[in-house]
Amino acid sequence: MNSLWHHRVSIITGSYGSGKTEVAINLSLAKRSFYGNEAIVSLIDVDIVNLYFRSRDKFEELAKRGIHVIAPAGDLRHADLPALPASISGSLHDTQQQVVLDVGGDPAGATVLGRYQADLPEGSYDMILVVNPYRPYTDNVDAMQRLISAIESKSRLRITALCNNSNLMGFTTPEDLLRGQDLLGELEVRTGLPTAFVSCVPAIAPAVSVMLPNVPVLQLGLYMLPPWATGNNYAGEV
Amino acid sequence: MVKVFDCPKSLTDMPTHYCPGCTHGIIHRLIAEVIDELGIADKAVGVAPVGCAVLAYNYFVCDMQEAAHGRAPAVATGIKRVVPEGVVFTYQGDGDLASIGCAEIVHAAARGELITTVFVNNGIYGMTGGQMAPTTLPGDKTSTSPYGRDTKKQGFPIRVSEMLATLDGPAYIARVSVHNVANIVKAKRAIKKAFEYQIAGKGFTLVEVLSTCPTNWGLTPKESLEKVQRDMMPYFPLGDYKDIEAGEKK
Amino acid sequence: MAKVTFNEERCKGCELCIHVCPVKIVIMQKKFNKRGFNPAGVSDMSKCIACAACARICPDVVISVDK
Amino acid sequence: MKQRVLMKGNEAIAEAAIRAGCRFFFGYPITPQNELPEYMSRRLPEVGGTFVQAESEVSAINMVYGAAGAGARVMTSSSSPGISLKQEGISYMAGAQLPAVIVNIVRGGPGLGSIQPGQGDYFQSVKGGGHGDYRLVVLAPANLQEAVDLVTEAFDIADLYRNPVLILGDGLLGQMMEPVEFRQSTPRELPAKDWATTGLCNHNGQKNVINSLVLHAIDLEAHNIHLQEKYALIKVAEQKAELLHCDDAELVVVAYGSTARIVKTAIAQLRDQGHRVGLLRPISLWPFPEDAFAKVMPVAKDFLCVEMSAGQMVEDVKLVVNGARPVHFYGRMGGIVPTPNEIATQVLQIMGVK
Repeated sequence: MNSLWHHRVSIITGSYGSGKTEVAINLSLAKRSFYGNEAIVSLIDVDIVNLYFRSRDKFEELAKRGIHVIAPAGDLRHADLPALPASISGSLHDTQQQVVLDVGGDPAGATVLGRYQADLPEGSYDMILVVNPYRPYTDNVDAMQRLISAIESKSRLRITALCNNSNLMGFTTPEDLLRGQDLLGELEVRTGLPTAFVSCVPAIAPAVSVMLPNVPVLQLGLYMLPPWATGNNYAGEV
Repeated sequence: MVKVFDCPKSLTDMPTHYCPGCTHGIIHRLIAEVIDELGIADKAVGVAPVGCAVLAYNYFVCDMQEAAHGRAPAVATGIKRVVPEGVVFTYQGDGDLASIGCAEIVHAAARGELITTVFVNNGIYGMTGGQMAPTTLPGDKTSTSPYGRDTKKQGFPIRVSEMLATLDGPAYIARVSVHNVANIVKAKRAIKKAFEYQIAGKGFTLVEVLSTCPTNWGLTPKESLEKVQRDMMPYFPLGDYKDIEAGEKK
Repeated sequence: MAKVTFNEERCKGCELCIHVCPVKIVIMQKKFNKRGFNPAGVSDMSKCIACAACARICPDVVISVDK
Repeated sequence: MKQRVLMKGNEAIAEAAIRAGCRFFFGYPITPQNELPEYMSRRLPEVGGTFVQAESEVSAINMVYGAAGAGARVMTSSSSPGISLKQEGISYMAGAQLPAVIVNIVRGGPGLGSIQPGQGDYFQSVKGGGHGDYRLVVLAPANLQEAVDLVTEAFDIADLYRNPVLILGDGLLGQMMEPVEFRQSTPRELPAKDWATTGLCNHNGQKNVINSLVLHAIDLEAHNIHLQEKYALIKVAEQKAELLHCDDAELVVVAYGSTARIVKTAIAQLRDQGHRVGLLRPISLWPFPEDAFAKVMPVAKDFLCVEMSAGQMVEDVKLVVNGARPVHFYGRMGGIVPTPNEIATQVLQIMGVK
């Protein structure tokens, strides 16, 4: 096994804007690279909350890299309709497939998982809560705990681990992840949930590894960039 | 000597623009009397409609806003949310409330918005020249139903009070008339109750007042009052349709 | 001693007051007010019972009543 | 730690409004601006404010009318088709001189169009989408920090001139995320709202009426002249634009909002190659930043207007340039966002570079 996941099915959830989609895409690529070229890795976009910057937008690019993106097809790909593809259940049951579910943000986005509860018996999946304490409504441990309860209640699934995705996009420093880990440490104590990994761009990954030696690092290649961005470490302008 | 009856203080001195015999003037006066009796002139905010009563903002001695056609309940919602201690009322005709503003009144009522609507129903568009209203009676001739309202082609009148009374938001809904003195007294009681319910925070309140349009009906003022009793009241029965303190009618 | 006072300049001559007066003392005057209406008035004030019916039906707050 | 928060455009605009003292929001859901009312519905009760989901955009803007008339700082937001529905109320507010902030997160049109970003609502925004002679102050941010700052300022501008202010964003701006910092705007001296309808007891018994009906032609003309005089003041005082590399620019690209950011990337590439290209980015679309054009005219030989539309702002550019220089246009529509390379290619063609 791998330290980033324990099960075939990884569900990526969290508050919206926490960076779930980047984490889901990069986790899919990590699975692909871990299991090799023969492995079928499906990235299921069940984000019916968000509109732009969804993993389905990178359909072709990810297909070239061996990731099978499951999302509404044709015109529906560009719609704000909650039209779920029929193949989702199949992928969840196909023991040959590695699956990553990119879930919409907040309890609202997690609600759709409740519909697949029968396909996801407890112990058959990792459900990772992506946390960015630089977002409103997840900037303290109480709020994070409330989010966990709300997502679990709506999705009717259990969160199994945490992902520290502390970031201010291109302005992120390793210290930001360290500060985030302090909060997650408190959350670990309160909930008993482990931090599965921290995620950050490659530029700061070595420094993060030094500061947080006990937590695996998922390096994020950035896919959800705005059209004016160039390069992997886009900072924006402020 | 003691005053038995005098002009209410909440009406301005300005003579109204309404045609001779039009009962808008009576309804204005009843509202002003209620405002006087409840002592709320300094915290009342009225919303005038588009229709014959478009200039109503000239006639009340209280703050007023003039709304776009049909939107008075939305405007009143905005006002009431900002000034919750205020007493907010809309004054709307049947075209304004039951046609173009149907959504606004239904949803203000459904939200239980703490406002009072005085709905003046005379079954015709007075302002624009006597066109068919959503409350025009079957068979009545108007400038857009020249052959008489044919329910097969032009549908049926809307009974607003009955419709809104099915909602949970309203606290008080009544239909009254001003076609004679006894009913004028009752109409005032209903309007007063509506304002009192608003002030007590009970919910949305609406008083539908059957009214006249001698000019566009082509009747004398006296004949117009008779038409209200003879033709309108059978189709639009008077009474309390909802009173959360007294249970519901029918 | 009952008394009705007509603010004749406000009157639009709609005649509604005439029809509701129980003692039939309200009449239309022959003269015109400044706005060109025949204002209503009272023929025999001694018969007035100060019921205020005329005032209540008047759409133009023309009438005040004392007793 | 930094004072910055990572926010989505729609959320950042909402939070900025709350920090500017907005306590009332009336809206109706439409993609791609839903996070704005959603955020407001969650956040306003925390600060003692009021959120109402109206039954329609028509109703929402009229609730704004009522609330603004009662003296509150109030906001509504929508996206293109919804803004069309609000035009009736916007015209009434301009006529009754009511201050409020309206946000349009523009999507592709016409009609139902798509949910992808667009800039096809420029005409509607700056030329008056509703009836009558009126102007909105229209501010078009290009990044989230600017969106936050402009929303803060928009409430002051609205109150100062008693006029609605429109924040013109697009789907990209609403949906993208960036770190932002909430800061105060430069304080302005604002007049008291002694005209508000809050009940006579709140303003010394003087009756206040909020109204846009003026029946007498002489009076209505006088009212319109007053409005036009107000707009003339705004035109002098409230122009905003960004000039980038314009000191020596032979070709000046004119673009606003998200498009301007893509242009910046293109200009960075072109500058690296030694081409004298600059950007004039109107921030206030009305008043149109004519003063900024006066600054670049001495050096500029050509103008290129880039928009996510068939060419709307380009008409204002042509009016300002008034035939003195050629004005070129490049636009994409239907939710297609131009790439930096496309824009660079256009620039090189105009400059005659093979």
